[in-house]
Amino acid sequence: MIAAAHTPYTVPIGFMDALQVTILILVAAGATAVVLTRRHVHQVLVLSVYGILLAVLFLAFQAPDVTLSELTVGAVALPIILLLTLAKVRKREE
Amino acid sequence: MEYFPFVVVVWILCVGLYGVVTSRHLVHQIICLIVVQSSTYVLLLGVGYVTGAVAPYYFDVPVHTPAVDPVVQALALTDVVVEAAVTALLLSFAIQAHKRFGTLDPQELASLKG
Amino acid sequence: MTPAQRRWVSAVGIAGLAAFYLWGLSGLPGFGDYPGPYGFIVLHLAVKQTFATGIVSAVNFDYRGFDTVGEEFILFAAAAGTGVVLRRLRGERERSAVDEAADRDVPATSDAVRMVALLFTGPVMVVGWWLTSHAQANPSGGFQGGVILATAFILVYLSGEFVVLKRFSPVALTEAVEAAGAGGFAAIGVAAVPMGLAYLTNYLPKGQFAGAVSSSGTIALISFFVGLEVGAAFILIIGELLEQTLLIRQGDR
Amino acid sequence: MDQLLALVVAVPLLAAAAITAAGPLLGERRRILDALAIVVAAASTVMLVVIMVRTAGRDEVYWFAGFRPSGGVAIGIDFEAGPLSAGLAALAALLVTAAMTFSWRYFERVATYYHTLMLTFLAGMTGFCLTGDIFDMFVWFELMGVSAYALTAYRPEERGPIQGALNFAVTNSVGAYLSLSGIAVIYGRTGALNMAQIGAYIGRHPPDGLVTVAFLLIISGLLIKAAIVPFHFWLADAHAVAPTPVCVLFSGVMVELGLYGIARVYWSMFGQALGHRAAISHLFVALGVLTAVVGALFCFRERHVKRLLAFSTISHAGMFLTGIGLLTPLGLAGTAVYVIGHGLVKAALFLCTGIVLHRLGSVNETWLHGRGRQLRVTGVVFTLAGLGLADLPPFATFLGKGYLDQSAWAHGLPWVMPVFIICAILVGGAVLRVAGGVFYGLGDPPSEDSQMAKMAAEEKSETESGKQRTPLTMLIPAGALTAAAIAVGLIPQLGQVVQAAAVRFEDQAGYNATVLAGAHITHPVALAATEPAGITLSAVLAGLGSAIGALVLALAALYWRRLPLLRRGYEPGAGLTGPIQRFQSGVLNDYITWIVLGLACLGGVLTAVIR
Repeated sequence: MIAAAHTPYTVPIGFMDALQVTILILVAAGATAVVLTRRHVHQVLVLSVYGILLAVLFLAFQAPDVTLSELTVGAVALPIILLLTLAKVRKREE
Repeated sequence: MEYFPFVVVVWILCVGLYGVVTSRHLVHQIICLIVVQSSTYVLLLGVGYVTGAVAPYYFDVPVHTPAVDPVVQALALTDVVVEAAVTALLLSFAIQAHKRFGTLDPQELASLKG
Repeated sequence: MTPAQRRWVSAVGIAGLAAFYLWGLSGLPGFGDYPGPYGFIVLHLAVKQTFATGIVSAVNFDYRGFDTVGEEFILFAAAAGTGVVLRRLRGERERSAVDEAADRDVPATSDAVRMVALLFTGPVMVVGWWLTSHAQANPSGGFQGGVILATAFILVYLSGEFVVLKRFSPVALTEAVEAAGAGGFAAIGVAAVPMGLAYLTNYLPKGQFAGAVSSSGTIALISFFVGLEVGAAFILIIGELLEQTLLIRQGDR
Repeated sequence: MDQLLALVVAVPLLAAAAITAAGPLLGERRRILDALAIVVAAASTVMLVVIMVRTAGRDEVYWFAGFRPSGGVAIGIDFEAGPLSAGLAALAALLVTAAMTFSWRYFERVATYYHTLMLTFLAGMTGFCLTGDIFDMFVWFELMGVSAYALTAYRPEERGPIQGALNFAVTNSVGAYLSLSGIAVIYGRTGALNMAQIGAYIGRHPPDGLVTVAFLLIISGLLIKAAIVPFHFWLADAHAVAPTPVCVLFSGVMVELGLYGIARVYWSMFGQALGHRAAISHLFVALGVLTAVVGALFCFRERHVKRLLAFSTISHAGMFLTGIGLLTPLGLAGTAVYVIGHGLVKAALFLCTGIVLHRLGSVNETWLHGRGRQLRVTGVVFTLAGLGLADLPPFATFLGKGYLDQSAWAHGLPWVMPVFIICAILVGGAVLRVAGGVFYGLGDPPSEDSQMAKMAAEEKSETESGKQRTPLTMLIPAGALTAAAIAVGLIPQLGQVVQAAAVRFEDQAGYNATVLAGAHITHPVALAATEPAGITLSAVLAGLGSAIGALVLALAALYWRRLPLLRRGYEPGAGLTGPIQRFQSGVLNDYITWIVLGLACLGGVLTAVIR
């Protein structure tokens, strides 16, 4: 079942491998960057970029559905609620 | 390549945990928790991947084309929703904590509480 | 513990946990060698059984639909929880919108941004709607569609019309929509019970053509309700936060 | 096809949605919705009791959407109900009913959120108990968690609830994500999510690293929920600040659900694969005894009544884990009976504390000393429940504890019994000390501990008005639960029946056949032999001894400063203050550190065991 992957729809395996490894490295670096960024608004932006990286990774993992969710949630909705929280919190810190 | 994605999974988990443990700001801590959870997406999709297979949609490819596992993708979707829900709730806690305590440092929160 | 102690203790713990975890992961079949059987069986059966060509949606809304019921209610409970925690408390007052606009940290939104945001609102809602209604065919579904519908709400905020928006989508109404979404999903499931079928059985006619909008029976219907629930839940959550940020001030205590 | 199993989860969920939607429409007549919520919880209780009784002969399996398994492979989600799982869910539903009745006159009204969240919490607990699918278990675990976090922070105008809810939510979320990682790991090996199917697959081979790691990761979230040392720190913070009726659920059943989850995961997935090694049993027993002792010591030292009860829950969770960890039918049966008895008694204690808080506006034992005299009925119920907590016959607690000790004795762990008697004396003594001091004004008020007083002062009355009398809706649930704890202990032949259920729970092959092949297992075979489950003299004596010991200890603590023989100025348990503040620091980062370190240590031990 798996071996019969010779349809015109599959991507050359070597290319896929290289792509996936590259994105995986970027994702690992992204996660590290998110954790190490201590300035709050910057961190949210880094998180947003991390969300996009994850979305690309999921695309490379042949999961367009999860890609779409990760884009909407991880790269848009979560950063928005985080920014709103930070806005609220910062106002009172002045 | 065989196990590289799983090494990345462990790395993300550990980095996230390290962030949660060392964080001095609740919002930062919550973001690190998001990172911890993101390791589970990569793991889920990683274990369900089939080399050379297509995405599990038969809209424009013939049925029975080898595809990657759709189940882990469904689980990852559920996981994303859980993440959004938990994060929203935690952030609302953080806002209230800031109102009550005037700070978001977990260490100060604990000492101010009494 | 002092931060330094904590750093060392946790470093030891994390290193140990990492080694242990890696030991376990080394027992997996290598990346790309998913062994099955669950996913392969579903791939094999789904199109025949559900007339859905988006197999992930078939899993989410049919084979493992019960998980999704729980998932929707997690979001539902989280929205209710946000409502509990961020409700207006004694000693807090709402600033009038005029007041608020005067001393906002950010400069007032420019007209261009407003126009662009308002212009985008329509298309975004269409995209959200399309995703919500095509779960059975493509990589899409109620969840993604719902979140996108909720972002349309944020665009309206960007256009500076939050106060107007609040008048048009009062919390009670949004909550009712949310409840209708989550409850509707559970109710679709229950509707199978009087027919003598198991909870959440896909009992609607599945159509003639796999992947068509009207195909796949309850999958499309459930996706619609999930879209309602997710969209409303996100609007509630974001609305609560917006209200906190923009309108509520601490009174004198 | 019988639909009851689906309805027990669907009905509370639908009711939660309906209440949210209808709340604003009804305006001032929202009492109707309160009543609806109570009726739904009561109906769930009845349905679950029916399921429990009906499954006494054989387990029932329900396949959602009708996707039955074929050839030993499941493609849908199933519910698997046996007497133990349905019984625990019934306890949860009963406590939800009691808590909602109690809060009829209790809260400042905030829309309909409270009832909505209680009902989703109930649905989460029920689903968690009944599910036969490991990912589904995670989903209900999260629903339970999210509802519980929100309920903890129900009074966001105060500091304690917010901080407690944060610690609760973050520690438990970390645990949940680790559990999910474990689920993904085991899925990567077996390609299955049905617990029976996974168990059948991994049971064929000797355990390797993957199975060990998946086991520890999956139970890590459950260990945190079950407040096992060193994963227990969040519990006291959260229990002390959650609204009292919610504490009833947290202590009475949520912690126990974590333990149930461990038992379920072990007996339907990993047991056979891990080979039921004695070392694993010993590991669980050691963790359990450690937790029991630590909880009991901290409990006795505490002056904040809700925190005191919270630590007593930790102590009991340790005893339950020991019972499960014995891996014998009688150990599990004893734990099941003990969980029921403890849940009822602990719920009654929390409800009485709620009444005290309502009438007197404090939970500080020192301040309350002698001020509760006019609360006569409450005092009697509290004292009775306290005696029940100290395993006085005929409370169900004494029966459960007796079986547990008996099974430990028979399996070469005779020291478990005396240790647990000491724990029961410490815990019961602490609770009775509160009872004697607060309601009867005996002895001297315990010395003020500035730290604890500060914490207790944070805990102000949760109620708005009508503090002159105790409404019957508050008193009756507390009294009824105490009476129920006695009644359960008086059921004849309880031991044999529950042990039969435990045998079926521990029969992994039978579970597999029931779920995957729809077999009807009439004669389940557990790994360990059954033992006679009567009421033995030693159990009665142990129970009496614990209760009398607890009474004596309570009196000694109250009259400590009047005892001529002892050095004045020495406060019992004062030496514990340092460690408590050191470990129970309230700093989230510390808690996560302990969790990570604890898991790494457990991982090391398991590695050594498996290799």
